[in-house]
Amino acid sequence: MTRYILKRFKSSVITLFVVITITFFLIRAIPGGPFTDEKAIPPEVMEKVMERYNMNDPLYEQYFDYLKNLARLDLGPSYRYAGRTVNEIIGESFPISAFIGVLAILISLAIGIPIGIISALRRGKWQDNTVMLIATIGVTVPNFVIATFLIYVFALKLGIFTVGLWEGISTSILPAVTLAGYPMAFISRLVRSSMLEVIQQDYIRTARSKGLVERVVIYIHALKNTLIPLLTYLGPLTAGILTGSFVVEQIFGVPGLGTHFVTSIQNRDYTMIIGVTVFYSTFLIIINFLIDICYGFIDPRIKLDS
Amino acid sequence: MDNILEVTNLHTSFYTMAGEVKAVNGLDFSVRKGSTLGIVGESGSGKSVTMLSIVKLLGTNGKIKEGSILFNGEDVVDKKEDYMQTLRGNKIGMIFQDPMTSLNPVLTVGYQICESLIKHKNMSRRQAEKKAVELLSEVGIPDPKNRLNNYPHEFSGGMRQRVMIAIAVSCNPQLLIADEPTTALDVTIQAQILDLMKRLQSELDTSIIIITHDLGVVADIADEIMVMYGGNMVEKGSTRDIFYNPKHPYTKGLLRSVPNPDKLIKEKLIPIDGQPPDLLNLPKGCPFSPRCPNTMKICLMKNPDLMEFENGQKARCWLLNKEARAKGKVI
Amino acid sequence: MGDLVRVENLKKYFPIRKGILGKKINYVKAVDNVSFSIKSGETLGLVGESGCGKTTTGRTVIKLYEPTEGKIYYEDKDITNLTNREMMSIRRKMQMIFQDPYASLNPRMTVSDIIRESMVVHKMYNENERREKIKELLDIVGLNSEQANRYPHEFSGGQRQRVGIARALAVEPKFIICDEPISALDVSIQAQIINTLEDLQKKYNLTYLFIAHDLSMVKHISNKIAVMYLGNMVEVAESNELYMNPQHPYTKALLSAIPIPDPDKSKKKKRIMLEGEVPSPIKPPRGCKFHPRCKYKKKICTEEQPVLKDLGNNHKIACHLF
Amino acid sequence: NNKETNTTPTPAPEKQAEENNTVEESIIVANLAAEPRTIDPAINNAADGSTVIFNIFEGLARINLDNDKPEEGIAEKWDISDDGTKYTFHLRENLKWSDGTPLTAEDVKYGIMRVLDPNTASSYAYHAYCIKNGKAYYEGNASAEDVGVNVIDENTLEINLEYPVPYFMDLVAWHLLLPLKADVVENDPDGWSQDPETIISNGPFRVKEWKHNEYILLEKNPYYWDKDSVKIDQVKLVMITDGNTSLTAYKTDKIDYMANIPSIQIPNLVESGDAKVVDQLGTYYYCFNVDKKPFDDARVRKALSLAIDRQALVKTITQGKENPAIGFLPYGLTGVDKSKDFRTEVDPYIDINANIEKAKKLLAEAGYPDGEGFPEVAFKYNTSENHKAVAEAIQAMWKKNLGINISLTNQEWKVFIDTVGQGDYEIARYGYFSDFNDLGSLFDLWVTDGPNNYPHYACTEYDELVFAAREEQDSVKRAELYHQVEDKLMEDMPIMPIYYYTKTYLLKSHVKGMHISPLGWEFFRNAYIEQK
Amino acid sequence: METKYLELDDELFEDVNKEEKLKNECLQPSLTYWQDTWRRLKKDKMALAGLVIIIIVTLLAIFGPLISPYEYDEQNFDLSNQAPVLSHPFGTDQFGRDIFVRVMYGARISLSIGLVASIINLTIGVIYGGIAGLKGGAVDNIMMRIVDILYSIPTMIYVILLMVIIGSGLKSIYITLGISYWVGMARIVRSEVLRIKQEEFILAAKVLGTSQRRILLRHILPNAMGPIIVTLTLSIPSAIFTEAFLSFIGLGVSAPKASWGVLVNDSISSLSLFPYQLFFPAAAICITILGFNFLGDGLRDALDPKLRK
Ligand SMILES: Nc1ncnc2c1ncn2[C@@H]1O[C@H](COP(=O)(O)OP(=O)(O)OP(=O)(O)O)[C@@H](O)[C@H]1O
Ligand SMILES: Nc1ncnc2c1ncn2[C@@H]1O[C@H](COP(=O)(O)OP(=O)(O)OP(=O)(O)O)[C@@H](O)[C@H]1O
Ligand SMILES: [Mg+2]
Ligand SMILES: [Mg+2]
Repeated sequence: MTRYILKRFKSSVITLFVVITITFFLIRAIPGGPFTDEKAIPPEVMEKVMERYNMNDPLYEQYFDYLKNLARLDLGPSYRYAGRTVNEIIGESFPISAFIGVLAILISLAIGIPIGIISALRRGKWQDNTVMLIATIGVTVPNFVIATFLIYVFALKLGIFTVGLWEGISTSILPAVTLAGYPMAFISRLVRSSMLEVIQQDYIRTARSKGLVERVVIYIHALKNTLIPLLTYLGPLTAGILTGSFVVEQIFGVPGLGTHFVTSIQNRDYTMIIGVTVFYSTFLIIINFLIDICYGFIDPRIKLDS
Repeated sequence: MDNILEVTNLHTSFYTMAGEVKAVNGLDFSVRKGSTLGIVGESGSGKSVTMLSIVKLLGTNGKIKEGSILFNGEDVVDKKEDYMQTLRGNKIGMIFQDPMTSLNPVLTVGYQICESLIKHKNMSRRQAEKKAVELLSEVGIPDPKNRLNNYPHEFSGGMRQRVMIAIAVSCNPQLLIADEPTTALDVTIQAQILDLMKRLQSELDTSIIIITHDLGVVADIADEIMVMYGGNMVEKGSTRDIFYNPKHPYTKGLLRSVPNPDKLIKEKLIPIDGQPPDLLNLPKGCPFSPRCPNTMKICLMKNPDLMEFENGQKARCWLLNKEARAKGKVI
Repeated sequence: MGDLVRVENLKKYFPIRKGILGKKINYVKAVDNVSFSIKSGETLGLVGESGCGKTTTGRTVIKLYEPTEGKIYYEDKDITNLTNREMMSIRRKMQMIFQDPYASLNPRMTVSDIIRESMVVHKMYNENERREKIKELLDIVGLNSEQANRYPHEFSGGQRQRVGIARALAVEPKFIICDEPISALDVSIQAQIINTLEDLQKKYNLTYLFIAHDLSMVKHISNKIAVMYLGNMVEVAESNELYMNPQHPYTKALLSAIPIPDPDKSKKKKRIMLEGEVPSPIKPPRGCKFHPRCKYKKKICTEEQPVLKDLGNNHKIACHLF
Repeated sequence: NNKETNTTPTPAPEKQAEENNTVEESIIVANLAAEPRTIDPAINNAADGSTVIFNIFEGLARINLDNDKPEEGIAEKWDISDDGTKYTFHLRENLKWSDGTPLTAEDVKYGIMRVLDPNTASSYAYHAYCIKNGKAYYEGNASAEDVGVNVIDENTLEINLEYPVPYFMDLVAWHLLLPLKADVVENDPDGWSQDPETIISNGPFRVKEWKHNEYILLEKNPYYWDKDSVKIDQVKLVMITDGNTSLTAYKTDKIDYMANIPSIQIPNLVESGDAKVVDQLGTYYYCFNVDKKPFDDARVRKALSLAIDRQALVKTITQGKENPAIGFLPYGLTGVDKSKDFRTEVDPYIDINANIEKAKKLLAEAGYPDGEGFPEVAFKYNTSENHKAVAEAIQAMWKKNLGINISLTNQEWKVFIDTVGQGDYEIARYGYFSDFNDLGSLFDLWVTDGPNNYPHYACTEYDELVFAAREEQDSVKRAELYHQVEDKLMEDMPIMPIYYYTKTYLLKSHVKGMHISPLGWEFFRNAYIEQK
Repeated sequence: METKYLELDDELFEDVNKEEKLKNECLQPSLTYWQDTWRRLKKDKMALAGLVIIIIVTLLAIFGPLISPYEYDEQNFDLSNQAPVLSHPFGTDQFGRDIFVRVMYGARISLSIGLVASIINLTIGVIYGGIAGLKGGAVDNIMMRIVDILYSIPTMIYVILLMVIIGSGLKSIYITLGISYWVGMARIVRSEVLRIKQEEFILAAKVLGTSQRRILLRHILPNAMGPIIVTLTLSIPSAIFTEAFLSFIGLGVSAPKASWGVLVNDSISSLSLFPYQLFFPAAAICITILGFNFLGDGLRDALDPKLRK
């Protein structure tokens, strides 16, 4: 097991390294810097400001400095928020995004799986058609439309939820529901097709031939097998959702990490850009690794090593 | 009542995109208590569907259209699903063709054996596990106690099929239906499995329906043989009658087309021409007529009725008709 | 008459890889030291239980797998280490018929496309000639040439296997490896295919390596039969000789286990029941690989692997009992 | 003074209940819309940061909330030398930091010197160049001692200037030259302004809590010299970026104040009286790149300007109750006549409706009769719904009125600044807010080679007029000079003013005394909640 | 029992010849693959509905703006924000422009984006995934790591870079889509190829000495059509919205032209005041996507040889 982890770690580090390098040089290539703004400042002032952030050094030096700091897990100071470090910002905002994300994933699984199963079992019937129609629309409608709609109904008209101010659990429900929309639709489609496949398997017939009631057949014999293809999809999904969504966080006023993925670029907050990118990649790698371990739990045929 | 199972005029169809698949058309047969019936026939002749009809596991698109199936004298055709669940796995045990896919890959073998015991025999988990260990050792799996916690993929094909048998006989069923239980197995393993089934039958006095397309297997194990073609029985009789005195041209062709390894000099095989029928578009008249060496005009018009002979053998062929015999036709 | 195909000490080990980096953790010794030769125009039958390495042998001979060790000769030419390009001319001479008629035909190509593909790959004939040739081939294997534009799914298993045969014949091979060509077919159809194969052999002087686990069919079609067990060859002999006079305990058990379609004989027959299962080829037993299931095993059997010995009469056997 | 009754609607019942329970601390929740980059006065360069700074710090002078002019801050009076280059400030007695420690002239000096210290890298350092040797010190050519900021005694500070600066008191009241507590700042020069513990300030409020991207909670500063006029106990500045969300929060009584109203909602809200509009000292204009044909010809620039119906534009498109531009400088600055607005005391330079005939004539004179031969030029704007809408409307007007086609290109903000700054454009939108409540700030833009002179306008006459006005101490003469400056600018029209910015905001009616300055800052110093 | 047949005509018991026998064997009429696909597709009502939707939308996109009495950029401030009426069935926007003609015009852009995204998916995605899956081993490993890397680098960065290098317009949108849009497809195709290359018919092709390229293009990919089509139909909506996002950043077609995504984006803030401004373009997207999905699902089933018979 440790050897397996080590191997994976090695390839992950290489991947990360390439991501960092490309991102580092790409962001320097785009016009505008962290300190250009509406009111232009005289060149000699700009010079001093750049000096303060070592941005007058040759690019490769900055690059190696960055790598050196990174090796100490120091993502550097934010160029945008004077006096704050990228580690700090991620440390503060990620838990919030992750909380909403976990909620969203739970919602999408809790709804997506059952309706996927139902529509598979009622294949071709109205239940199936309705669910699939909604699922298809769910994949189509972008989340800012869903968000706006939810806010209008639940915050403005019914006044059930607060939006804008972050107040923990109660304010995380609407964003979580919004985030859950697409994966829910996707999961239900996936579960449906997977379930359709599984219930044709011989072992399902075997289970039925034992006189088991249908519920047991579906939930004990079929479900676990159905979830296996879902796992593959859950990796990138979890990473994406847990690290937050710009649109959703903006709309709901969530102080999460997702916002930084976009604003850091808009602000040319170089360290922050690489910081969130590295964080995301690492997170993705870890999640995928965890998913692989989960495979082992769900599917005994898969062993990480023997 | 010495028939455990009596099937009369069974019609089973599947409704598919392409149309109605008439998988079984007017089948009549019965199984005597404690005996073994072998069903042979080629792929698509409706063997499996017949068996699935008996336990009513036809899936969503399959339907018993007509006929009755008396199990222990009770007609199961109109019975509700709840009732069927008390039969399945309990009074009727089943073994399927492919041991590789018939066990759930994500559940332990022990769990899968215990399940029906818990359900039908009201055993506790512990009792069921004890019984499962007994069953496994009975079907010849070494170290059964530890094996309970293994997953199917940790077993070889032959062992899995033994597990399937253990599951099927766990509740001492009155009828054991084995759908091609050895087709996927090697000959040496096949011999072991057939041996096991014979032994269990003598111990438990179950009736067995064994489905296969291997004539060798039925010759070994069956008391009676039913030959199916195109969704219907074409011939039925005792094993010896079928092998030594076949009445139907299909049965005859089948027997002729397997090589006899005892012959030292190589003889050409005599195959049955043509292809098995398409159940979506069954030929008119006798389904075998397109491949039959002695097709007559009437064969293309009308499916013959079943003829019964003195020895209890039954067959469905126009050649057996008096008129044909009068014309000197022989099979 | 010389040997058309000769295989010497062939070994094929499959590495077992795990993890995304594909670390080799072990080997499956699928074929472990197998030698045989086939004369032109003859048929060698290869039998053995599932997983004993029959398919792997066949595929290695035709170089679908790179052999781990050993030599393969075609018409006395060593083809073991030929590159893919150099193999092209040999590939025309060696063809293969597959076990599963459903899986071995591309479902998205018509029958004529499938057959034409062979000729296109080998740049044989022009388009018109190809069309003619396809008709001819379909005729030879007993298919209606009007069916040329159909797709595999429109055919029954037997018909598909004929298409497979036609595909193999299209490049005019001399040697055909038949990997269980009839196992997936109905009993009533098996004889058709066997007859077709026999007819073709006579007509074109074809040489077959016929792989099957159905011993009676193998005996019917083969001149010589080789019995494999767990990657090893345990017995080779003329087919009648092997059938009438099996020597190796495994062969004996195998023969006795064949179900006979004759109730009387079947009841009379004495079965030699083998205990246990075929061991895993990843961790094969030391010594004679059959010894854990062998009733006659001696001490030496657990220690030393027997080699193939000639008992005379072209009957070879690998067993310490002899 | 807060005993007015009956005029406000009853507060929500639950609020009432809360109030009855405890001695409720009064709080105003205002939407700041964005997390400030920093609240370090030397580093800050954005309006959101300034708002916070203005409410927690106070300079020698502070901004008078009635007329937005500088008034006495921590200095109770000051003397100005006759030549206008020497300011002597007399600080109040017993000034305290928000942690209770005494505040002296040294602290004020420290704050000013920190701006000029090159190591601080203050991007607004150049605003303090007017201080004697300020620039030299910043560029390393003079020592700290040379800088003209001298502590005379604990309560007296003298500032010497390089040249007279008529708006120097505005600068002193601004958010840059503020006293700082040296020990906390030196202790953690970067981080001190992040932690409520170390944000020691001297203004009406102090920072109690800062949850990044959520809110900054200010509480009344008990050590503020003028604490008696501060009525509110707490101000919570929340950061709701999205206008619609903010509006929902406002409508559901979660916030009391917001200014980022989605423009489409403004007309209705203004009509219903919910939203208020204040003029801002900023102009929305289009730059012509005078280096490029055909905009090197003033007639073309003027023709384009004339062809726009600014009135219709603000009414149907921008919808923020903006005033259509009639000259470059917006309303709100004192003119020659102290009682008059600089903007209204001269005739409009621009018609608020299109003057198509004149436009066509000018265009024809420039060689493009009916737009014939006019090249297809590109118009650049930075991505925003509003800029896009204005551009689309103007594009259509030019096409219809002059027969010329322009194509629209939008760019990401920083790319936009970069490309426009490099002169890589033909027409581009821009907007600028005056830095101080002073006439000069906007006209300074167009001096030759000015950093924001994107049109590359270079006119010596204009430059001379601006320089003269800059140093003119007499406010009347100065205003007159600026009229001449504007005359010249409007004659050449390197930029085409379109409208003057406004700020529309929503404020709960029970919140009184809050001040929104024409420069965009919110002051809570005098705010209070009207009790029932 | 036998007596029953006594009255049967003697003649009926004559032998019949082979042809007659075979005639009795009901053979299905032979259809070519595509004929068969089409026949099955026609039976699938949902798929047909999808096809009809797509055709109608396409026709409207092509001819709609030509027939309409309004131009997509024709402003009339007097008619600003009009609710739907007969002359303006979808209402008007802030500028008094007819939303109906704008939606039809937007269809041109959005459909072309969908088309290009599909082409990119079909070429780059399929080929990349195909090669990775076919080659396997180290090649596969490296190719998939590259995909991971592409996936990790924030899109917006290279979008901005592209905007600077090639400027805005459809062309740069296509390029952006080309850079990363095929990643999902590549993953799907790779896993399909890994599966299909185990099939026996691939071995059969190898036995013939068929080149890798030919194996991929002729033998493997046609068999992966089902998942490819499904991925394709699912990728179209995200392409349409990606375009809106890119337009927002400044890559897209320049105003006053507007794609569906942009129309939706622009009208989201006016949802509470003029909901129709959002509704119609959003509905256009939904309906079209549903059309693609229905057709895609239908095609997948129709193309699946397992379901044939
Ligand atoms: N679920 C189903 N839907 C549609 N058709 C079905 C279904 N199950 C079976 N059939 C059809 O019914 C016919 C009889 O099938 P059955 O499985 O009984 O054949 P079999 O004799 O068991 O053949 P094999 O030897 O291949 O198992 C076949 O043509 C088959 O295609
Ligand atoms: N590509 C491969 N990679 C790893 N192991 C393989 C591979 N192909 C075959 N094996 C293993 O090699 C052994 C021999 O397999 P092979 O397919 O040759 O047996 P076989 O005799 O043809 O069996 P069957 O009768 O089941 O077809 C088996 O244990 C199999 O699991
Ligand atoms: Mg069957
Ligand atoms: Mg094999």
